[in-house]
Amino acid sequence: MITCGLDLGAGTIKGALLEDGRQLLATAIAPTRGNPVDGAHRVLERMVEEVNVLPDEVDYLCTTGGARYAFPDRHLQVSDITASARGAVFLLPGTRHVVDIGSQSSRAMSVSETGRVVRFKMNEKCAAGAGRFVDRCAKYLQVPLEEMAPKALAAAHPKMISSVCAVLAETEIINNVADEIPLADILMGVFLSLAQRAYILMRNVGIQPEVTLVGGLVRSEAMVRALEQTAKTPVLADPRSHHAAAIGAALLGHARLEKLGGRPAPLLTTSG
Amino acid sequence: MTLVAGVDIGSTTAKCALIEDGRIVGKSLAPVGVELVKDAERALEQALAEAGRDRGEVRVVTGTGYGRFKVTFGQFTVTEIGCHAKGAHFLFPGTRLVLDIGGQDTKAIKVDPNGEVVDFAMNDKCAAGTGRFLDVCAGALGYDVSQIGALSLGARHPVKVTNTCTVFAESEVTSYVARGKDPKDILAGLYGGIVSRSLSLMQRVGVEPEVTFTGGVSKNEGMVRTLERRLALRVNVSPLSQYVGAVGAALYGLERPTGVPA
Amino acid sequence: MATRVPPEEDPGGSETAPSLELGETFEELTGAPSIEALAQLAREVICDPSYPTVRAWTRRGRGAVGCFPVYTPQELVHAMGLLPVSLHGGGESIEISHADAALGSFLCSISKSTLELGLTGRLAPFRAFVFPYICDVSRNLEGIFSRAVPGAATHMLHLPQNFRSAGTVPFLVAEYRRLIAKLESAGGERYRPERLADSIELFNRQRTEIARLAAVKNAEPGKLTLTESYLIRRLGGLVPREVHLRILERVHAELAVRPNRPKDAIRVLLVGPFCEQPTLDLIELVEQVGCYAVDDELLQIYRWYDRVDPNGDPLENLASAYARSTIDIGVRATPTTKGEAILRRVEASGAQGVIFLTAKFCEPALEDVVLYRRALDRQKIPYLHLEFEERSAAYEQSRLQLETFVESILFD
Amino acid sequence: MGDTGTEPRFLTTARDRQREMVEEYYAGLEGAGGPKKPVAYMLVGGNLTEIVRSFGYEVVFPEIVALNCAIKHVSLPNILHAESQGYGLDVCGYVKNDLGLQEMGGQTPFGRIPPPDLLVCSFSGCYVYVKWWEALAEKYGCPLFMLDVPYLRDATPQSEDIQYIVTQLHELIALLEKATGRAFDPAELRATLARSRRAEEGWVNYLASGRRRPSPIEAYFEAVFYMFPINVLRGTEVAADFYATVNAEVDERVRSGTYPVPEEKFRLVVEGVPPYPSYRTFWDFFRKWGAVSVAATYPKVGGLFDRGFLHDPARPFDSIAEYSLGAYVNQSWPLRRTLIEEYVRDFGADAVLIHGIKSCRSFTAGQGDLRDRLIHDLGIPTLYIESDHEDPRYFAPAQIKNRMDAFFESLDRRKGTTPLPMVGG
Ligand SMILES: Nc1ncnc2c1ncn2[C@@H]1O[C@H](COP(=O)(O)OP(=O)(O)O)[C@@H](O)[C@H]1O
Ligand SMILES: Nc1ncnc2c1ncn2[C@@H]1O[C@H](COP(=O)(O)OP(=O)(O)O)[C@@H](O)[C@H]1O
Ligand code: SF4
Ligand code: SF4
Ligand code: SF4
Repeated sequence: MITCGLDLGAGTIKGALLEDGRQLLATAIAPTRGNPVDGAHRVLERMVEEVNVLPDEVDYLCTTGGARYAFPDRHLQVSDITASARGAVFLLPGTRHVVDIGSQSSRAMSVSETGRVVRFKMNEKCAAGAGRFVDRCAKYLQVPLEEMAPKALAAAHPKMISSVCAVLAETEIINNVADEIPLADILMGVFLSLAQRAYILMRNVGIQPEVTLVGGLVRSEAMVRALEQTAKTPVLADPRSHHAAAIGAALLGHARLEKLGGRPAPLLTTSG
Repeated sequence: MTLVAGVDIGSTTAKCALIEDGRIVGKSLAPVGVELVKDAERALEQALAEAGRDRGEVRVVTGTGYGRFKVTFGQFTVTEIGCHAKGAHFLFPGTRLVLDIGGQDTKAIKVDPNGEVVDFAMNDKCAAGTGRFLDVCAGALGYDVSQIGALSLGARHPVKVTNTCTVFAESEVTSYVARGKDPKDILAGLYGGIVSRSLSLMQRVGVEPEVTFTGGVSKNEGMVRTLERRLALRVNVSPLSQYVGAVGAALYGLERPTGVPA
Repeated sequence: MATRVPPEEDPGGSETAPSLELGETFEELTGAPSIEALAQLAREVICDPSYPTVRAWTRRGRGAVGCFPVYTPQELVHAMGLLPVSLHGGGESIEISHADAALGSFLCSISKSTLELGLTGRLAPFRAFVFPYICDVSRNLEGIFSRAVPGAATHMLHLPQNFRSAGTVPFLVAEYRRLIAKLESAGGERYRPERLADSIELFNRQRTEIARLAAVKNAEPGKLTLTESYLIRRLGGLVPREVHLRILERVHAELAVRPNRPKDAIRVLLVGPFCEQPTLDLIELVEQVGCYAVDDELLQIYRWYDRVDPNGDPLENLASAYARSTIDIGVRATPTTKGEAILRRVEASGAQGVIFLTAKFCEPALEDVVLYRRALDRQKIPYLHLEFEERSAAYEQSRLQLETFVESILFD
Repeated sequence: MGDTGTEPRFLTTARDRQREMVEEYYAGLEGAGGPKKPVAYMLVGGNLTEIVRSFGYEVVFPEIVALNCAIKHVSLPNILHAESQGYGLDVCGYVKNDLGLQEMGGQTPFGRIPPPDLLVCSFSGCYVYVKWWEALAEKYGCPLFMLDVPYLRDATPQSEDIQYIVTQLHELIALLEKATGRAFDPAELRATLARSRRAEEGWVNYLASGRRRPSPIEAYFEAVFYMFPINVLRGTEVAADFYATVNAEVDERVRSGTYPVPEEKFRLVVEGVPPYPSYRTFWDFFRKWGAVSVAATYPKVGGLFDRGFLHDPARPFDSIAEYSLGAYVNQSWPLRRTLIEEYVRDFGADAVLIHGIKSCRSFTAGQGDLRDRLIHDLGIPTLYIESDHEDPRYFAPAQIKNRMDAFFESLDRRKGTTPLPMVGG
């Protein structure tokens, strides 16, 4: 049985194909830009091409992410909190606490050994402390995203940023540059400031080992280190955990399919 | 004949105005960069160049704006609140309420008939409802902020932009675009939201005509119309509205005995 | 006071809905052909910030009194020939642009939008306002109202928090007498004990009927949606009680024959919205994502005591009913402990989990949640805490959290 | 942040004495608790320290511990701990500081705060009190006495209100007698109240000197330090003597011409709880402009003694009731408004400064309306600044300074006095 999970996020669309709920066949990612549904179709196409199956050999499709209802040809949709918890435990089975930082969201959740969400806390009204902040900082400082982490890790005296407003932090960063604070210190400050925000959420749900970071920020080793430093606990990250929610959705899809005796329910073609 | 200069180092732009005999004789505007002290210098130099005057002729330089302490060559600093009041009064003597929307904040200032500040209110540190908010949303629509002013004027079914957070609003705008909404209607929705937030600040100091709208955002025609509609009042907007702070600062310099040590 | 800019009903710019007109006998409501039709009408009434029911009542010169939640003795208002009306803020339809300035930013929406209604002249149909001391906000609001709505009488009713003292009931009787004096000066008829006794009987009946509604919702949650039950209850604070009783009787008659269509949903207890009410969208969302609200704190006003003794001195009965009330909501000092209280309620309602639905900035509710959470954690009872406000943009976020909560119970 | 270079001037002997008293107080709490030296927790507003102390209790005021923590910059860890327990951002900082501290064992820089044997909730002015004490009762399982104080809506208290409180006071005494096995001694209470009265009169005299021009006292920043004895040690000889020391020094100041700011330019009435975590910074913003507070409402949270709510040994219970009723935040908004207006008039103030507390609705809800009244109805320049009394994260120095500068700038111009200073940043 092949199940697909599609995570229609605000920044990127992620997809995962799973065989029998056990083996990860493929993952793919594309920027959201505009219409998430188009992006999701592209991600799906890429994955089926990669593993050489026909689109209708995908037995079950489950969406997640902010635009989960927008994708019409789905069997099921689940919340991205539920999904990324499942995905995290699938990738790193010892996980009991998941930190998920995406482009506009940051969440912390405590999870059971099966990946069930026990408790969670998320940012609601303000995107301060989410990935968007990193993107903007990268832009002001003219450092490509991929190069931020290696540079940041060289910091000797990281400079924290007081306003993690994704938009207003610019001024503070400009000031720091003007004050001739080394780039590495500013960069690490960005991640540490983000970690501090995340830490508040983490404490609120209660931190228990092992802690796993998922979402776009796993791509940055500096973020992992910053979280470890702030939360004073080891933080796991798997290179695939950017796709945790997509993987989780595929897993939940598989579980559902099994419950239905292998025969999927009709596609939900409604959106919204 | 005294030549005075006001330098306004804002969050987004550096402005300078030169005043002589009650006339604005030179001005400059440039984005602020990393080195504010240099930006301030440059603002003054450019204004001088425009006016064809010499640095030595300037009697008093007054700094204002959030980076006013970086106008290190100036003699005074005055807060942008005082300067917007003074500048607005200079341009429109009947001004009783100034609404200034700049790159990072919004202020409502009540002024007396002499242009003195009676009361003011400003927002907290959040990009919601500021110029930056419009910059970001304009970007999401695929425009530059200088293009979106006239664009909204024909809106017929304004959408409701529910998010106030700039980041969330940006995706909301993107999703409206994806759903094929008319940019006119999206903009009208954005303006409506900003104006009602500004209105709450204005109520705080009391709305009384004449109202003068200053700061970079006042260059946006759509914002001006929306504000006028909500206030049911004509609103003063000068072509020099982005310079009002700098003009006010220069005027403050005039009121001082010359040669006051910095 | 500073000049005020007139309100704009819909900042989006679309045309504003015309105000609803109702007849003086409210037969539109009592004669609604079905629960669905009634709910639809109730929705219109509630979403209309011009208080259509109050306008209908005052059309012939009768007076109405705005009562802030939750412990205003509306019986007393009723007994003086005035229409007691529950004030629940402005809902989603009004824009806050004046109240912020008077109140400050860190306050619940009900206080802001109620004041906004006052500041923009939309509370003109009321002769008086009663603010019970349920929290610092409602208490302060009275003093602000007295300046904001200078034409009407305002009264701050001190509610005792010491339930053990010999002085409590006599004091509360004296408090009620102060309120009576205020209402008399605001055009209420002279206080007569026998009229109060009648009003108490009437309100007792209303409470009984509402308790029956709650019992249906608990036993057969598929029979009546949370939104329907809420809308019906909410009407009770807006129309004359006699009218509401008639409405409730019809509802019960229909419920007796209405089929129960159970769905795969989890049973939850809704805690926290005892004062400010969530938006209709949010209330709807709770059940839409797969919950049955088998007990809730929405509009507690009807259940702040089971029954008031109609015999004997009615003022004293009213006061002692307050003093011995046992519902543990956030604005009444708890006789036992918060932890025990929540566990008892979970058990009584047969809920599988608890949803804390608290108004943003409502400190009494927020502080309770911590103590409640601890007790639930000990018993491993799942819960979710959601904060809400009027005119909120966080609908999608609320949905996400509610779905996650349901999924965490349903998927294993 | 630039400073003017002038240190705030304190009454030195009095200030030293005040420090000693605080140290002695915390030292006295060491090892307290249990039947030998039982501990009662109480709230500042309308407190019953005289009665409770007379039964041998050590009294802890968590509000005062909280403000001490904030001023010493150690409140944030406590607050964060409370937040990790689920207390939201909007919950009163005092509550979070206290509950966080309690959870972490009660250690403060001034000593360990012992757990309570008895909780006395003087519900005078703030509903958060009720919630706070509920949480403590749940944690410690000790008895909670709720002293319900009706909200003061008329300038003179009503007899029913007094009667209700007096009934409760007798009930409290019965509880204390039972808990301690001691008998209540009315004569001793009268003697204690006489000492309270002496301290209160001294305090009132101190506050009244703000009427002088220039003012020899700082009625907000300085007075806050001298609140400690009037709220915590009332009824002791020490407290009564303290105000004699303070007033002698005030007289000395007048004689020698030493004032809190060297050149008094602006006289302010201040309303609201101070931003304790940034107390000095905040004060600096004022001093830089030659602004001095001549009257303030906050130092009256314990009791509005300057408005006649004094303890009277001849009418012990009635006067305790009146005192509790009259605590500042227990007064209705119309009364609070009047009080501030009268302060402005009686103390010859130029302006009003309102400091709003983001996490305190009791004080803050309505301050905007007050501002509106002062500015628009009465033409009194008024500045509204918002931060927090406990949470340093809410204090945005640059923004606050900007507002202050703009305000004083305009005041200065309207007064037409001296040229604009180069305000350093
Ligand atoms: N190499 C990288 N270094 C640092 N951050 C990165 C990197 N790649 C992606 N990100 C961050 O990840 C975010 C996107 O996260 P993602 O989980 O895909 O978001 P969403 O699910 O909201 O669409 C970006 O905003 C960016 O900040
Ligand atoms: N031509 C224009 N049309 C519309 N808006 C403009 C234009 N130019 C600038 N703005 C707006 O003005 C803002 C900058 O305002 P300004 O008063 O210069 O800010 P500050 O004083 O904070 O630097 C920009 O963020 C932008 O949104
Ligand atoms: S502070 Fe920044 S990120 Fe937060 S709500 Fe405001 S604009 Fe959004
Ligand atoms: S919602 Fe909460 S804070 Fe607001 S008035 Fe009601 S009880 Fe008070
Ligand atoms: S008055 Fe304000 S600061 Fe004091 S306890 Fe109440 S809420 Fe907290």
